[in-house]
Amino acid sequence: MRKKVYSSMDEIVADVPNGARIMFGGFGGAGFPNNLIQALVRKGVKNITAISNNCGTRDGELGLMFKNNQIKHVIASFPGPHANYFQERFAAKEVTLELVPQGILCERMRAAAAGLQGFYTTVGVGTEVADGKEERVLEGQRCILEMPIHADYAFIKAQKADELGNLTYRLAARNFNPIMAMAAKTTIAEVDEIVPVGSIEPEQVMTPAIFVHRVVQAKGLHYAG
Amino acid sequence: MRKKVYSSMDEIVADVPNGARIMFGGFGGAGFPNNLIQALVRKGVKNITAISNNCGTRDGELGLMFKNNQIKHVIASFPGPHANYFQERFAAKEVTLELVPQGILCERMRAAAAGLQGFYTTVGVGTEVADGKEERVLEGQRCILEMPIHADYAFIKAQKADELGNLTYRLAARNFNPIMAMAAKTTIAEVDEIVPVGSIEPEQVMTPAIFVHRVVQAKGLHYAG
Amino acid sequence: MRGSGIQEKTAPNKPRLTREQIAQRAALELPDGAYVNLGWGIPNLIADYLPKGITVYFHSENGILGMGRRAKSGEEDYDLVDAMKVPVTLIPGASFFHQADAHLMTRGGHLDVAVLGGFQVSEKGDLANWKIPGAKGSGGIGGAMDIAAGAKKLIVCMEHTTKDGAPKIVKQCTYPLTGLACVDTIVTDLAVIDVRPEGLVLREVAPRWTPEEVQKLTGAPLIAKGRVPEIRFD
Amino acid sequence: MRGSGIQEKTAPNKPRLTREQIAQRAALELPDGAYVNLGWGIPNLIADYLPKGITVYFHSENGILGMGRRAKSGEEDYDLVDAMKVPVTLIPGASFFHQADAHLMTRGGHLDVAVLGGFQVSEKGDLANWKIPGAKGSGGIGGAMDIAAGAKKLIVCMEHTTKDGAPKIVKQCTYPLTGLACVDTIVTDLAVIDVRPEGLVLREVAPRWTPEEVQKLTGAPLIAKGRVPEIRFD
Repeated sequence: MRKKVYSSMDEIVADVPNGARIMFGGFGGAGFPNNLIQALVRKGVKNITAISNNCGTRDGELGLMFKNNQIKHVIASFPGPHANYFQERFAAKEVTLELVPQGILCERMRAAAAGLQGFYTTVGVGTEVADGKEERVLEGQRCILEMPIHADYAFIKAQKADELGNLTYRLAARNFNPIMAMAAKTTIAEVDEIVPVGSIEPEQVMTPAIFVHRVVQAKGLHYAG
Repeated sequence: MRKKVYSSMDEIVADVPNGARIMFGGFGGAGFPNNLIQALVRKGVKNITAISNNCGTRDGELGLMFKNNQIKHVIASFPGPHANYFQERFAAKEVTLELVPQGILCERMRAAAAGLQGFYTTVGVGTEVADGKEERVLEGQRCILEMPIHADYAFIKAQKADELGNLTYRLAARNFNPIMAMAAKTTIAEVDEIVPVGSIEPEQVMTPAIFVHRVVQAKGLHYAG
Repeated sequence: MRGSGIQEKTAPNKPRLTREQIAQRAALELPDGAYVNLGWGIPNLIADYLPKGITVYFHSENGILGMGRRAKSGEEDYDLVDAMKVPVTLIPGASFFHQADAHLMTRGGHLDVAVLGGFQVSEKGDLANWKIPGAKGSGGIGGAMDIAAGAKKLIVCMEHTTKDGAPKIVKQCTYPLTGLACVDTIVTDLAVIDVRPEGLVLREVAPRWTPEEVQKLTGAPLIAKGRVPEIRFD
Repeated sequence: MRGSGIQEKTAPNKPRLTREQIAQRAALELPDGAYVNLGWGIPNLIADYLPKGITVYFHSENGILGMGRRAKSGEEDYDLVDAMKVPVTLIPGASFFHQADAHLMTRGGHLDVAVLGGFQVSEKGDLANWKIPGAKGSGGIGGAMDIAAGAKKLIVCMEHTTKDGAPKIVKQCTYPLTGLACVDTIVTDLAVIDVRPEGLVLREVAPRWTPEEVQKLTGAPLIAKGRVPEIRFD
């Protein structure tokens, strides 16, 4: 059996190189891997491409990484009015941004997860989102071609993991986490609780262990920001 | 609140017209809506397009519908060696067949469910499956364009439904059912048990009620074929 | 952005609907049992004005179906928030799912009604609601484009004119677009308008306003079929 | 289909591996902790031959990860079947999911190893395994094309020659294809062969067989790098 359980946040992110492409789960304050993000802040990796719905809330979530100028490019749907460090870097042209409609962000990650090479959608037709994209008519509708979003890592947050990496999520903290877990080459999950193999009912596993490569318990490290 | 619970199999299929496109869930003997299929047999609808992984097992599953010549076209991945009535009709050219790789069958239905107008895949490139399909190179790989599969109805089998139509499935009887539930205009679920609203934990709903239009309990009608 | 100025000068000095009244009128458009997504701004107020006896299943793009009222003080669970980060509650029969399935619902035509805010709506039903030209910062799209593309019925709630008096209902949008030909109904502080193949059909006007007065504050022709009734809230 | 006939006449009359032995040898290719899909035929026998101390998570395309042994008589649950309709059991840590996610796993490169049966494999690693030319009936693809397209490592288990003695490892497949350039390793009753950019590399031969004898029964050139060891089962 492969060892997936790590005992420290710093150890679990130790191999993340400068320039890595990383997906970060979370939405609306729920389901963010805040302890993993803080470990990346401590490690000081640079030139990260971040794929995330938004760009932090002041110091919270991805905020500190923008404050420290660790992120050079963002693929996001809604950077957010409270992402002040991102907005400063963006205004100063220290970070570039690709804005993607939220559902299309999900689908492009899922396409990477599912081994699909692209898909057509009506979403964004006639808008700035369509700029530079192939357009054609399919099923009688104007569509644009959207390409998969791949990543080296997914940093996600779950409620429980068993020692194999099967995950469950709590309430609406699920959000982007299962999709990112499937889409990245290496998925690292910060969880509230690690339980023995067999503790999660097979029918109630939300992310099967095949998608999860490392897990670490956020021992009372609950993020306050 | 919309009334989704029906009391009879015959009533729940009463409006299915000749010529309808119907998805049928089930795989390997598990999760087939056998009582709904038998209601279609009693009703005698004709010229059905059936979208299903396979084409019945002797009299079982879709078998009787082929025996009665109710199906004119099939989209399937593995009609199956025990689908003797289908094979007879197919040999007699009384039914036409589109063979689709199993995962692509799922994705084409999901594309319809998700409002996508087509996708590219490497699956089937260089094979008979690619015949007549657009081919191009994306992400450095030869791909073919696959189109959504839409349907008028999905006939599915679940374990539990609440009165709103939230569903759970048992073990591997889940298979195609959740995908078809999302993909069809009208989804009809045959279930083992109907429970009051609120009886299924929100985190454990497998098919949300938004996808389910009618449910009926298969009261001890357990299919023997 | 400033309108022609003409409208501003000729705008009658009569009361318009409040934001709450726009929400209250829009709530009447939701059928019993409908699956509904409410966007930011005025639409988010609608949940408070559902008519008695109506059950609506509110969808949130972070993966909730069956949202109830906002959480009261002391009841908040920050793993149970809506798309605006506000702690909410659930109604019986609710469910959770991931964000890709949440948007499969928006794009795939599974929502009966979606209600969005708007900066501009064109006479063809084009919507601009995510970016003000020249505004500072990155802007953000969120779920609006997926929702606009896929809802069975899309209602836009907004003020009829900008603060400067310029019409927000126009022949052609000048703001960055959210979607083409996606709006079905517009509920403003002056009118209820349906976008139809033949054009913008004026269904109702605000109390004490006339169709002619509303037309003057509208940047595209309105079609009145017979007498146009005043907006009611029940 | 009949081979050249030459191979048939010159084929040495020495024992070949049994189907069980092919499965036993292929089982050694599965690393500890691997996620593995086993296809119909010989591959399906592999689960019985896992080396001691190795845990492998078997995937089934109907939505199971962590399948255990087949169910014993009296233990069968017909909602818990593998892709061949056979009632199975689970190992601890198993999970269920729908068929689209099951094939997201196959196509998306999530399976460490997949093992399929084969009718023909070409020297470029093309696989034909779903349809015999001229066979009656509709044929059926099942999950093979998705699996072939996506597995990190694809092993094909098959007899080295047809019943008529024709090679099944060929320069170019003549049977309908399952996938192009997808096979990584071939385990037959005569050899273990890796498909490499430089060609087919003969890694092992059956006990008492020589590389030259195996080459004569193979329709494409084999590359032997140094001495080729005999197949062992431990």
